[in-house]
Amino acid sequence: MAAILSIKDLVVDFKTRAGNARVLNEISLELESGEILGIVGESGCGKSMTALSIMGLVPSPPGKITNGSISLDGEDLVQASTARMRQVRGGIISMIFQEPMTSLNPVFRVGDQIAECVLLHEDISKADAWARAVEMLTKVGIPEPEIRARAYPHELSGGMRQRVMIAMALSCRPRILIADEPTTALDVTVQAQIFDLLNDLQRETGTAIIMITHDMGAIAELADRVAVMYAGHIIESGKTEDILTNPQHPYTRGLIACVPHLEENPTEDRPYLSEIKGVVPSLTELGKGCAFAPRCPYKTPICEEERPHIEAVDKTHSVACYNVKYVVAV
Amino acid sequence: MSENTLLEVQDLKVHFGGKKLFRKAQIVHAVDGVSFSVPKGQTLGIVGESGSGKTTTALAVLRLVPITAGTIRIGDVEISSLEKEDLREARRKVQMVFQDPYSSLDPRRRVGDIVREPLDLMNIGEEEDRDQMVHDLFVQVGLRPELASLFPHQFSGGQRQRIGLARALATKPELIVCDEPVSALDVAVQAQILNLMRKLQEDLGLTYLFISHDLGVVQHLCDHVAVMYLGQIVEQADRISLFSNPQHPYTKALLAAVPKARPRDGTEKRVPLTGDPPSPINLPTGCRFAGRCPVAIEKCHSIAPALKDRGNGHLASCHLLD
Amino acid sequence: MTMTLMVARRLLHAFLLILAVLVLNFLLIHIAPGDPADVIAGEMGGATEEMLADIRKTYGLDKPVYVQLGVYLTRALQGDLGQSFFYNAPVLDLVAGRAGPTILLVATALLFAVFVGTMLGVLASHKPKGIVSGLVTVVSVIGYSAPIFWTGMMLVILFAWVYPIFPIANMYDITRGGGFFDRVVDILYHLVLPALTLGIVYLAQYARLTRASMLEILGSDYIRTARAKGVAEVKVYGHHALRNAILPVVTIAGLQFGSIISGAVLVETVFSWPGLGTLAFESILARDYPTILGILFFSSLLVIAANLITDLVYRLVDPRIRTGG
Amino acid sequence: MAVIESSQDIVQSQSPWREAARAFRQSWAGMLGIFILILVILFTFVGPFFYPVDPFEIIWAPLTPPGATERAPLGTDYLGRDILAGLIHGGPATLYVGLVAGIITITIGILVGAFAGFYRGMVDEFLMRITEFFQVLPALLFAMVLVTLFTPTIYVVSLAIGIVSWPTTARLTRAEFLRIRNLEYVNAARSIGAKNRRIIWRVILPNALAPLIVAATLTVGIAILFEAGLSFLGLGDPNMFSWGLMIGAGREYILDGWWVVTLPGFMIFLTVLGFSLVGDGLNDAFNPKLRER
Repeated sequence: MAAILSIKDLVVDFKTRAGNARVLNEISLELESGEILGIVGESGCGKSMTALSIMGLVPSPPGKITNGSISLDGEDLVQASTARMRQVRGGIISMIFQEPMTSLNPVFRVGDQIAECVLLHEDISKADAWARAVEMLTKVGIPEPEIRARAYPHELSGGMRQRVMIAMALSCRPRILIADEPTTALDVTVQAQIFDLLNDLQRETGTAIIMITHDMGAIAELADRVAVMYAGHIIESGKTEDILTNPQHPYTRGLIACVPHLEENPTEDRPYLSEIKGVVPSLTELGKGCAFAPRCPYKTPICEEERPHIEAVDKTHSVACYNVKYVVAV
Repeated sequence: MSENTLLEVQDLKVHFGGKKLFRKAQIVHAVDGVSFSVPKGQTLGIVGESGSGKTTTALAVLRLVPITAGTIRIGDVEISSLEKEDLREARRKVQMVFQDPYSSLDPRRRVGDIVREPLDLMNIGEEEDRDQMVHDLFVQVGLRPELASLFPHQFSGGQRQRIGLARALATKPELIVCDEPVSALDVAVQAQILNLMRKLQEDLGLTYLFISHDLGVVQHLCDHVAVMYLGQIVEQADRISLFSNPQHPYTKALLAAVPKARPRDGTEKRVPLTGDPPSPINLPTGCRFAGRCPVAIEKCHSIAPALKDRGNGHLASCHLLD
Repeated sequence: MTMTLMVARRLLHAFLLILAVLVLNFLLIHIAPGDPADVIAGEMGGATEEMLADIRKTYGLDKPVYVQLGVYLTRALQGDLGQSFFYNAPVLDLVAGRAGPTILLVATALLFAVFVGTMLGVLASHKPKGIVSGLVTVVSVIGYSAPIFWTGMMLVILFAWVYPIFPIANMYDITRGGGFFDRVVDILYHLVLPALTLGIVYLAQYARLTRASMLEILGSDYIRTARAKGVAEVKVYGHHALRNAILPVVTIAGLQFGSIISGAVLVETVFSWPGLGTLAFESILARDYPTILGILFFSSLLVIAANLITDLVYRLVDPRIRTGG
Repeated sequence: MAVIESSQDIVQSQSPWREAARAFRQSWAGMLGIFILILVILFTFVGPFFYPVDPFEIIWAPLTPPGATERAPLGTDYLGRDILAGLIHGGPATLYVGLVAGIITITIGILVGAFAGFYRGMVDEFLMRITEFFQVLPALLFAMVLVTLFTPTIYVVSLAIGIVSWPTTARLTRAEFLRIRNLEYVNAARSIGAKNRRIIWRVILPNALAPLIVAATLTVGIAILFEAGLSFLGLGDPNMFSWGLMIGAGREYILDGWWVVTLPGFMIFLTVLGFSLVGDGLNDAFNPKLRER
């Protein structure tokens, strides 16, 4: 399959009072049509900024794309005009966000908010756009869609609002959907509903999804492939299966091991959780070496001297670490 | 009440709202008849989704919200009937760690003063020893004591939670109520705090009442688990029994809904719960879960099931188990 | 909650407030040093003993205080706000005759301030460090700091000497004839300076408020959503953000209505605008207490009415209130 | 914002108040405001030593324009009194009214707002009804009535302004208390044994103080405007020489001599401007987020 979206050497800088923060540092990613790509990392790792860069919504100032390209079917979105980007946003690439409670405009009816999206991208009458809104609400599993379309956001629960967001995002049949922590703010049973919905819709429409999350569980639920980010770098990427069962980068291993995962048959034996020592470094104070080196239990002198490049360990799996073999051996 | 029970809560009810001028009363049944006990030195986890009343239960144990009915006993003190000065004194035995590391510390106070304040207010130790006590508390929670003169905004989320722990430990409490203490933290930091809490429990023989929505964390940390739904406990058991042999349909659905961090193998098709929990203002008659329950029968909609022992102290409230 | 019930509750509330204002008036008459009858008659009225006796009888001043209060409230609610001995007319007639110009002035100034202020605020929020933004900040600080009558006088000097293009006093030119239409135009012509003086203070404040709330809203999640679905910037500002940014302006405008009336008193005095303000000024010079108290009562009514309207407007623009009850 | 690493770096403590003070010193509005206020204070308090002219004394022909005679550099009023002397001597009374009325406003406002916001329920309901009632009365008219019914001394004027102005502060305080009392550190304070009194004054109030300090600064300015308004209507204290009194007396002669009203008005404007700018600067200093926009 061909990549519909390909990011090459993307660099995003933010000017802050403490100095220049390189929020994204030579990110390269490929998204194939119809797949679900997960991007995982802790807060501040740059995963949301990757999404905003694709959408052309990097807050500027203080942010700026200083290098690299984002090509959508060969068209570089970094160079695209504002008018073209407006067509792309919502029409070809759409996005849903973490906070369904605040992501919908409180003073407009949800049906109008969906219909607006349709009207922006298609030559269609207002009545037809409204009909599409109701149809989309049905599709995302909202009961009594005709009535709910006339509701205001505050009259809906968090799960409902996230469904509305999904309905809006998919209303113009986009080719790519970016979901930025779509379930983090939701209760676990509602979260499961949203996962199932996204899975079903993806299968039905073939929309490629970029799923941004901090939760390896969410990755396991949805993603075909994963990229792990740390301090503005992609430090590992590969098939979900490989990353979960055979993580190579010390950070990825730590990220998986430090979370107490729910087991179906727990035993009396409860070891302490393994920890990643220290804290995420400030982006304004990154040294020239590997960003993870100060916290890495396996670091060698070269780790602090020169940043490792991401390299393939097999056909689908790449890692940015000098000590891959050593880590695997341990 | 058995010898080694530290906290015993019986038929606790917390209802909010009520009379207002020119307005109809709307009563929120946040906690509606909850009973549990926690043995000394152990951890009881309360899990539930938003609106389940788990946080209100936690606050009620410290009498930080007004109690509508029920008794709360800590050791041999019935804290639910105390008022004013007696209540203030009794709070020494039970402390709380809060959810939000950013709003749980007074931003205008130095962290050393924050940790010292309970010593001063509760009159613990001699005045001249208190600086040393603060120093020791900092060491105990893994912070450099020389940071005591800084202000909360100068610390990261994990460090703030450590300060919150130090403040809670200052009065040498027997019980610590933890309200989602790690849910606002990044996963790597979360592990550090969970490990610290376990270590403190081992060293000091603390008893925890641990409120969380994260079943993985609860399974890792707690000895006993109570599952709450709309103000009531629907299932309660020891850790192994609850997770390996859940009884209540809600618990089953909850466990099935948790994403597992391992590759999908296609075999697990969960029965998803539809809809959201109903509001605690207009409660359904009968079983509160009936509206979303995949296996509900007619009876469930009219008669509320009782929380009964289903063997070996594993409690669950469901007609289908009777 | 049904709309009728809500309206009924608001009306009851307003009625209680009206009663409270009347009670306050009653208290003021009695707390003031001297004989209440003298106060009611007005010091400068040169009240005769006969008149005072008459007043004592009408207001039951020889009876216990609660009876007096009862009499006072009953009379007031029937529209009897007393008699002005200075003007030799019922206070109600005096007040009613002067209310129109004041309402015209205040409403014009308020609408002008809200519309132009909001527009400037939106423009300023587009470039938070731009010229408009700086201008809004400077003008609002100046407008906020200058005594309103002084601003008015500066305009008088400007338009009486430097560019004598606008009339600087009165509401219309009595020497001018013409039909109804000419009279309306003449009134509007006379309205320009007073309304500008009164409006400019609030205009600057609303511009600043709009700017601040626009900036906050532009950073919100739902604006990001709007941009993510491809809404053009013009519409992001003018439609998605403005609808929300207007809410605090409506709130503040409602709360400030009392202060606008206060401002109107001064502006009317400067421009000899024949409204309640000039009436208040004249009756204070004459120590005509019944009239002053009548004006205080009536302008409180205006504020209560304005608050009711604000409430309804707010319900229209914010769906969260509408259904939230 | 510096986050402390586990390493041995030494970190300076950053007190929020001191941070705000630093931010204030960097705000041009705040510093300009301070500068203006210092000028005004020097002018009215040190001025008399350099320009000892009695503002009540008639020294020259009435309505002499500025610059026409050396005896009255800024001209004379309708009685022939020296305007410059008036400007110098009119300051203390105006500032006094502003400060006293400001203090009354803030005190009532904070007390009412704090109790309403902290205790909520019936206390809140009751106090807010009263506040609402006072907001319904047009402040200037109410103050006019009070001053007319009683004698217009400087004390009555200050008190009247205070009585009509407090509701805004009360609402602001209440809103802050309602917000802060839900924060977890308030519960934390209670659980470590703090009493209500301590929670109100030592925990919540310090955290509510930033917007209240801004409001207090602006309130002094508003009170001065208020006093000017009353004086303009002839309701100032006739025995205290104030800028407002000059305006009130000169109002009739505005077209005969622009300086009679313009100059004292300008002094009032300058003083209030000083307070407004300081308020602005404080606001910026307390809200670093707004500053970065």
